[in-house]
Parts: sequence; structure tokens; C-alpha cells
Amino acid sequence: MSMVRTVGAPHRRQVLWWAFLMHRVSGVLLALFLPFHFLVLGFAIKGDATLDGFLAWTENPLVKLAETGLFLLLAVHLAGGLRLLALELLAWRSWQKNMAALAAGAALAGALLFLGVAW
Amino acid sequence: MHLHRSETDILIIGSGGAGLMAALHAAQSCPTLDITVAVKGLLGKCGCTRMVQGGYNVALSPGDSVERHFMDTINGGKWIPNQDLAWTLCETAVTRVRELENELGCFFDRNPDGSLHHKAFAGQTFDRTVHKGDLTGIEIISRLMEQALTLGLKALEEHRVLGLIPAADGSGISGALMVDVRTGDFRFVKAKAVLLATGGGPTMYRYHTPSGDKTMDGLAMALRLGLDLRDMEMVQFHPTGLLAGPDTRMTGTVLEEGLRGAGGHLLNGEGERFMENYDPKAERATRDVVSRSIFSEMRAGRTTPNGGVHVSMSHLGPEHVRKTFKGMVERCRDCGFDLAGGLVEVVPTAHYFMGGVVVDTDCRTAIPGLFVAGEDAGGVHGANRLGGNGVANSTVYGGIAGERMAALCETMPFAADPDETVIEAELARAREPFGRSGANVGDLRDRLMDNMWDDVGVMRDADRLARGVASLDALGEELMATGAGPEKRAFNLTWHDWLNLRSLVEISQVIARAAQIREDSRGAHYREDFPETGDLETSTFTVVREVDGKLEARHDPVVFSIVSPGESLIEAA
Amino acid sequence: MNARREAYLYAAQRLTALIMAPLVIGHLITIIIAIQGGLSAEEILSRTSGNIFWAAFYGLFVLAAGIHAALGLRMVAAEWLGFRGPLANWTVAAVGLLLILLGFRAVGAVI
Amino acid sequence: MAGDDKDATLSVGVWRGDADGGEYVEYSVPHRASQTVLDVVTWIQRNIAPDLAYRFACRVGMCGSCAMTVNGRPRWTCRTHVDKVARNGRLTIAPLDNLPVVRDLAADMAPFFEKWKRANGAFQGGETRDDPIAEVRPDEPERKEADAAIECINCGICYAACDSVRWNPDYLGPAALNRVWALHNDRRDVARDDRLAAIGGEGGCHLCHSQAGCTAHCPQGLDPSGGIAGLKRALFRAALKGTV
Ligand SMILES: Cc1cc2nc3c(=O)[nH]c(=O)nc-3n(C[C@H](O)[C@H](O)[C@H](O)COP(=O)(O)OP(=O)(O)OC[C@H]3O[C@@H](n4cnc5c(N)ncnc54)[C@H](O)[C@@H]3O)c2cc1C
Ligand code: HEM
Ligand code: SF4
Ligand code: F3S
Ligand code: FES
Repeated sequence: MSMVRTVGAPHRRQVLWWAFLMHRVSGVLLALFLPFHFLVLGFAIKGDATLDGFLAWTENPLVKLAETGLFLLLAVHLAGGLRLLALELLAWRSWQKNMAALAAGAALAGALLFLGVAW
Repeated sequence: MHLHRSETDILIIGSGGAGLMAALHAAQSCPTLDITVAVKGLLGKCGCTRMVQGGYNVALSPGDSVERHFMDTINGGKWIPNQDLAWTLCETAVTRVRELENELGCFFDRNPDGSLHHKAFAGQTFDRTVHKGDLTGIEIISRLMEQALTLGLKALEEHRVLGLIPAADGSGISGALMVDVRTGDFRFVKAKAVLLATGGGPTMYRYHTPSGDKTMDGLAMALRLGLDLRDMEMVQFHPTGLLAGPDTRMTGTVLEEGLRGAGGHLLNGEGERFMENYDPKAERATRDVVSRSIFSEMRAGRTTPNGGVHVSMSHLGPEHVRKTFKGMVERCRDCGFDLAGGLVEVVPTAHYFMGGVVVDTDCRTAIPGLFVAGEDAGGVHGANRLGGNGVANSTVYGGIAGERMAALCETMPFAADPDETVIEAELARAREPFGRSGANVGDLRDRLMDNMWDDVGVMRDADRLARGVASLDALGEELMATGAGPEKRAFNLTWHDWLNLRSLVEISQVIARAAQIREDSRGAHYREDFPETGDLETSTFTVVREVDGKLEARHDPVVFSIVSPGESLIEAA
Repeated sequence: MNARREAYLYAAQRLTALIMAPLVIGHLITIIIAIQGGLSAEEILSRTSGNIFWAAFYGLFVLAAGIHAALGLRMVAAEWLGFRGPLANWTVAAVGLLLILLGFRAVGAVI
Repeated sequence: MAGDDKDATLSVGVWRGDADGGEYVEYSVPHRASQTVLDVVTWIQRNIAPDLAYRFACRVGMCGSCAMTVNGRPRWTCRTHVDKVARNGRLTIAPLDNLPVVRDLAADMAPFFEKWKRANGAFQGGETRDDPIAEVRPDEPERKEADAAIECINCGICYAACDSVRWNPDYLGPAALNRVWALHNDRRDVARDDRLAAIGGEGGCHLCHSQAGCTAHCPQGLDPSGGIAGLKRALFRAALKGTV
């Protein structure tokens, strides 16, 4: 006996649901990451050395990847957020799907740009 | 056998237009009343009021009049309607539509200037049908349903009423016995007043339009109580039901009248247009004429693969058809047919039941406390119902019944005690099929539908009717020998199918009996052996009732209480 | 009353989003520019130190982000963790406040 | 699949069970050219599983009783042709999500209608049956919004498709809110401010995150998602004006 009725919930497999999910996950991750980001910058109070030491650590490819991730998150969340604002405040409708695609595309492009520049 | 017992002031059976409107009006008349609605499906989500497409007839348009609406109704009914009932219908429809709009929130289509739009509907001398696109019923029932939800009435959803229970002292009605479909528990609800509004529904024909929950239960119950049923031979066939083969429930569902009106062609199996052979108006002839013509082609064997004829629209331009009949095109497409560009098989389909319980203009029956409204009531339409008068009938008379029941309750201290022997008998009757091993109830239903279609259908004669009666008797016996397996009552649809079938067989027998004694052709009733319409002045209507387990059929003269054949209220006005 | 509170919270979330949108775009562009040639403390500080514009820029961002994230997390906590009611509200408020404090500390450090 | 091939069969997994749980049971059903998912369910009940519980009434997409989860998506089964949804002759059929189960394929719609009521989804008019019918031009912008939202058949499909409902059982859900949006744009209604208050608080329209599963799945082609966004705007205006 199992209560699971819909395996994999395919009803979710529609563009706008994924747009929602990406937006939410990126928002939560941002909220989790931002305090650390602030913390890092806060080190500046203790003198340039600490910050430089920390920034040197960011030369680490792994950290670079994380930074890229943050950038991507911000881009994704921004694009998704703008889409939502257009939808809710400007009552755009038929545009929804286009906007979702646009959001994803812009985010990706931004991240690639960042990657290219960073490395 | 454990039986839940409860008590209410007003018990309403059915939640179509009649049932819900009754609840609303009863509550308005007397807000303190305890109102219970028992319904076979979910509140407002079953029955045919939902399915109304065309619209609602009302004399609200400038230039139209109640008199004109009334005359159209009488002419359409071939002078058989109870004229007082028809008059009350036409007169009250005006207030009822305003109530639906202003108080309940229905929104009917408007003209560009903001006034109510009235469309033309077959058989009427004035454009008087108000509508919401071609989904009028959804708008009406949804609004009724949400108002009912806020009333705080007691809704017994998925409760199938099994029998009406008279008072032990013979003073009138005492309540109704029902079964909770989900749990299988039996329940007796005692009430001061009971409304029967189960909506008739001729679903005993091979092809039929009404919703699946309608199986003539109400009329079968009324018959068992010994009430007079009138006009029972009057079954309205819609000429163009979808024909998609025997394996799908889509078969029989209505393809709208407008297809023919717009210039659609009907082609027989040989690909020929045949309507001109029957009527100069060809495809635009009235429903009954087109139905009979198609039926004749079918009898002559000139049929399409599934045994019907084709409707063809493509000569009007597929794009145009797609635009004009969006709903119908989509519906056909969903079951795999291309209405706009290809051919779709159609067949006449049983649509509406004019017959019903004899009532007066207050919806009262011969049994005090028992009221009947909507499609269960007879006499409003006579031999034929005008498109648009069906939902008008259920909402007008549902409202009236609600008010009269409320008034009655206020003068009654308590409900009468039930006749326990009838409760026992009804319980035994419901449990009849248990224990016997089950043959396939579906096969029996298929046979019933074939019998009725072939012998008591669109065209009738004495021989066929006799054969029909005989096969119905045999079928009845076979049904009584068929079981539903061990007694499992919770959500047992097979058991309910059996019960449905029993109601259908019983009322089919009544239809056949009434058809036998009406030896003329009128409206929906066509006798090949008596093709002429009889003398209008001496018009009678048929009445069938059950006495000691036997059906008795008789003729009663029509009382021309308002207008006689040859006269008209319109000229007088 | 309840409806008004929710409406205001909703509006606050959208409004802070609207405020942040240009700020984030601005920030992202700055980063891309800054990152060319690698980050260094001097670079960051020389750009921001004593600059009232950047102080306002990041101050506003931090304030908005704190409010926005708190309100966002409130929703996520309610839906994904079933964490609702006054305690949840206070918790996310605390998170928001923490974010703002850390943020101001950072802004203070780099200005 | 070859529709007319009398030998062709469908393999169908049907969720059987009740409020305490259940599992998929396999059935083999003959495949026909004209066959809806409802026909498949009916065939199983009539021929193999007489005690299979499910619901339908109108069979033409008007009553909204026959909605089920078909291959993972909520659909009206009476108007879903098998060939449209079957994958390699395979169907899985379950009751609607986000609602309690009565038995087998029949979901309990009570919470759905309870919310309709809570959202104040019933019209409140200022006029009576003795007044003339209001003149409303069909091209008024408000009327167009209302008309676009009006043909809901209360099937619960949008409700089953919405994860906000799943995650917060208190959420009114797309159908009730869609109704409120229609009423909000009906200028004959006199309770529009009260109604905004009713849907602005706990469980109200702010729980919608524009997932738009509602709009994607609504068989009537309605757009609850867009309507709810409209309600959010209306509520903000009302809050500023102090009417909620
Ligand atoms: C496809 C279609 C299109 C139509 N179009 C039009 C139109 O355009 N215009 C028009 O005027 N009319 C039209 N009609 C006719 C009209 O729908 C009906 O005449 C009218 O709605 C009947 O209303 P009612 O309240 O009597 O019954 P219904 O609305 O049919 O309700 C009957 C109720 O009784 C319940 N019930 C049945 N048996 C039991 C039982 N044993 N126990 C408990 N409850 C039970 C049912 O579940 C249902 O709730 C149409 C009908 C159909 C089928
Ligand atoms: C760049 C500017 C930003 C914009 C335009 C924006 C926009 C939005 C919008 C419109 C929502 C509402 C989503 C919903 O309710 O469905 C939202 C949610 C959220 N945002 Fe942002 N946001 C931005 C920046 C941020 C930042 C910097 C953070 C992190 C601190 C953040 C964290 C969140 C969180 C946690 C949610 C909740 C997610 C959810 O409810 O699904 N946002 N954002
Ligand atoms: S909005 Fe659409 S999906 Fe939702 S209940 Fe109404 S008709 Fe069904
Ligand atoms: S799916 Fe749910 S989240 Fe909103 S847009 Fe529709 S109600
Ligand atoms: S049976 Fe009515 S919508 Fe499917």
C-alpha cells in the first residue's frame, strides 16, 4: 500500500512551473548565500590583509565556480523576478511563456559572459 | 438492517434547476426552515440543467408578450398541454429570468447596446431565447449552486433516493428512503414536505442525450406510490446525436441544432442528401420531422458504417465552420472527428421527456406534502417541448414549489410518521439483486436500449408496440433473475446500474403502454398506423398509473381553460 | 485587516524587488568590469571609500534585500517546511534583520 | 496505435484504494477507434472490476465530475481521447490530486467547494426580480474580463494542478479565486470590497506564485493565473484606499 498517486508529478512539466521553481530556488539560495557574502566584505573592517587573504582564496577554481554560481543565481532570480513583476503588475498574459524563455536565456547569457570574463 | 433516521422540514430530491431553485425560494420564504437536498451525484454537478446549451425562453424582448410565448407553447405542444401550467410557465419566466440576473448573478449575453440578447429558437414566432453563448446551463446551475452553498442547507451528496415513503396514517407524505452511495448506508429522512425533482430523462434509448445519473428513478417512485403519470408516450428526439459506435459514452450526445440551421447537409450511407425527399424545408425542417426522416433512411438500410447518417459542413468552408461552431468542432475533435472538414456520423437521440407526474400550478400532487417540479412533472409541454422551455420549466416551477412547501411547513407542527411496512418493502427491493450471482447488467441495459429504440422509438405502430411490451416484460423478469453479487453496498456502481435499470424498465413499460393507447400522431409521438393528428377540439392526454402491480392506461380530455383550438390570444390582444 | 496586512507585505516584497532590480543590474555590471584583471582589496576600497553614491547604492540594496528576502523566506517556510504563524514571522524577521545588520557592516567596511 | 485493430489492447494502471492508501492495479482493455479515457474506466467497471468507483454525469465536458489524473496530469476524462494520452498503449489513471480520496478514482470535492464558499464566490446583487435587467455593454473592459473567466465547470483540475494548494492546504486555489475575479469585474455586484477582504488574508490570493499549472490545464481554456494577478493588483489598490 502506498499513498503515492502521481509518480513524478508530470503535471509540473510545463514551462511556467519550471520558471517558478528556478525563481524560488535561486531566491532561497541567494538568501542563504548573501549573509556570507556580506560577512566577507565585512572583513574589510579588520584591515586590508584579511580581505586580500580571503580574496586570494577566491582564486581557487572551486570558489570561482561558486562565485559564478552566485552570479548565475542573481541573474536568474532577477530575470524571473522581472517576468513576475511584468505579469502581475502589468497584466501581461500571452507574453508569459516568452518572458519565461527570455528570463532563462538572459540568465544563461549573463552567466556565460561572467564565466568568460572570469577565466 | 440498520437504518439512519433524521428529520428535516423540507426534503428536496435532485439538485438540478428545479431542486436548487426550490431550496433558494423555500429559504427566502422562511429562513428558519431546515432544508435538506438529497442528490444522486454532487450538488449541482449532475442532471441536465448543467447541459442546457441553447437557452431560456422568456418574453422580455420589446414586442414580445407572455401571450405570444404561451401560444407558441400550446401550438408546439399540439394542444395537449395543461394550459394553466403553460400560462404560469410563460408568465413567471419573466420574473425568474430577472431573478436569475439580478439576484443570483447569472449573466446572459447582451446586444452591443447593453440590452439582453434574444436569439431565435425553432418553433417560435419571436426571438425570445436568452442564453450565455452555447453553454447556458453552466451559467445557470453554477450560480444556483454557489447561492445554495451559502444558504447552509444540508446537502446529502451522492445519496440516491430509493423510494418515497407515505405516512402511516395515510395523511400524506412522510419522507424518503435513500442510500449513501459512498458508504452504502441506508437513511430515512422524514420531512413535512418533499419535492421530487429528479429530472425524468429518457436514457432507456440506444441513443440519448441526458446525463448518466438520470434514470427515471423519480417517476418510478411516483408510479409505485400510485400517482397518475401523464403524456408518458411523449419522448422528444433530437435529430443529430453524435454516433461514434457502441463503445463510447460520446455516442448519443447532442450536436447542436444550429448546424442544420446554418446550412449543414445530411447525407445517407450512399452519400445522398435525402431530406428533400421528406420535407420541402429539407434539413431545416422541425426536429420531429428530421428525426423521422433519418430514422426512415436507417430502416431502409441506407446507413453509414455505424448505422446512422452523415452530417456534412465542409461546403460552408471549414474555417467558417470552425469559427461559428467552435464548441461543437472541439467536442467532435476530442473524440476523433473532423466536423469542420470531414463527415461526422449522426443519429436521432432521445433528448427530453415531456411526460411526468400530474401536478397543479402549485406543483402539488394527489399526495399531500409531495410536490413535483421540473422534468419529472407532466403537462407543461404536452406533445412537444419548445427548445428553451425546459430550463424555464425547471426554474419556474422549482421556485414555486419552494414557496408552497415553505408555506405548508409553517402551518405544520411536525412531519407525519412513516409507514414502516413501505420502508421495509423498499429496503428489500433495493437489496433484491444481492446474493444472486451477477450476469452483466450492462448487457441487459444494451438490450433494453435496443428494444426501446426499435419498438417504442421514433416511429411506432401497434405491432411493434406489442412486441416492445412483450420484450420489456421478458427483460423485467430477466433483470429480477440477475444479481449484483455479494452484498457490498459502498460505492458499488454495479449495484446502482442494476437499480437504474430497474427504474428504466418500469418506466419504459409505462411509455409503451401510453404509446399503445394514443392512436394518433402528435408532436413527438408518431404512429405509422395512425399518421394523422386527431381532432384538436376533442384532444385527450394519456394517463397511466399502477394499480395492484398492474398498469392502467386511460385518456383524459384536455381542458381548454384559456384558449380553444382555432382561437389565439394574440389576435385577441 | 488581515487582508490589508497581506496586501502590504505583498506590495513590500514587490516594491523591494523593483528597487533592487536596477541596483542588481548595476552591481553585476560593476563586478564584470571589476573582475577583469582580478579582484583586489585596494581596487574595491578605492572605488567605494568615502563615496556617498556607493554608500547609498549599497545601503539601499541591503535594506531592500533584507525585507525582500525575509518576506520571500516566509512564503517558502510556510509552503515547504509547513512553518507558519507568529513564530515563523518572528524568525524570518530575525533573518531579515540579521541580513540587514551584516549588510550594513559590510557596507560600512568598504565605504 | 492502430485504432481499428480489434486485437489492440491498452494496458491500464488504475489506482485502487481509499483514504487509508492504495496502489495501482493493472487491467488490459480493448482499444477502440472512438474511445475516451472515461470509456476505458467504464469498460473496466462493467467487465472486470464491478466494484470500481468513479464519477461522471454529462459525458460532454459540462459537469466537471469526471476529472482524474491521467498519466500524471489532471484531465476531464469524458473528453480526452485515448489516443491523445496513451503512450505505447499505456495509461495510468488515478483520482485528482490535492483532494482527499473517497474511493478509487472518486476524489472528495468537499474542500474545493468549501473554499468556493469561503472565498465568497456567490454573487450579491443590489437589485431584485422586480427591477429591470441591468444594461451592460459587452465591450466594457470590466465585462470582458468577467466574461473571459465565467465558463468554469468546477471540475477541480486547476486545483489539482497547483502546487501552492499542495503545499498549503489552506490556500483557496485557482478556481475559487477565478470566480472571485469574475465577480470583481461584475459591476452588478455590491459586495466586491468584502470579497477582496475575504480573499486577501490567510490562504488568500497572495499564496499564488504564478505557477500557471491552472491555466495550462484548465479544460475550458480559462486563465485563473491571470485573474489572480488581477486580484493582487486590486487588493493593493484597495489597501491603499483603505477599503480592505
Ligand atoms: C444536452 C441537453 C441540452 C438541453 N438544452 C436545453 C436548452 O437549450 N433549453 C432548455 O430549455 N432545455 C434544455 N434541455 C433540457 C433541460 O436541461 C432540462 O429539461 C432541465 O434542466 C431539467 O431540470 P430538472 O431540475 O428537472 O432536472 P435535472 O437538472 O436533470 O436534475 C435532476 C437531478 O435529480 C438527481 N437525481 C436523479 N435521480 C435521483 C435519485 N434517485 N436520487 C437523488 N437524486 C436523483 C440528478 O442527479 C440531478 O441532480 C437540455 C437537455 C439536455 C440533455
Ligand atoms: C534582483 C532583484 C530581485 C528581484 C526583481 C526579485 C523579485 C522577486 C519576486 C517578484 C519574488 C516573488 C516570488 C513569488 O512570490 O512567487 C521574489 C521572491 C524571492 N526573492 Fe527575490 N528578487 C530580487 C532579489 C532578491 C535577492 C537579492 C534575494 C536574496 C536575498 C531574493 C530572495 C528571494 C526569496 C527568498 C524569494 C522567495 C521565493 C518564493 O517565494 O518563491 N530576491 N523575488
Ligand atoms: S477554472 Fe478551469 S480547471 Fe479550474 S475548476 Fe474551473 S473549469 Fe476546471
Ligand atoms: S497553478 Fe497555482 S500558483 Fe497560482 S497561477 Fe495557478 S494558482
Ligand atoms: S462527465 Fe461531465 S465533464 Fe466529464
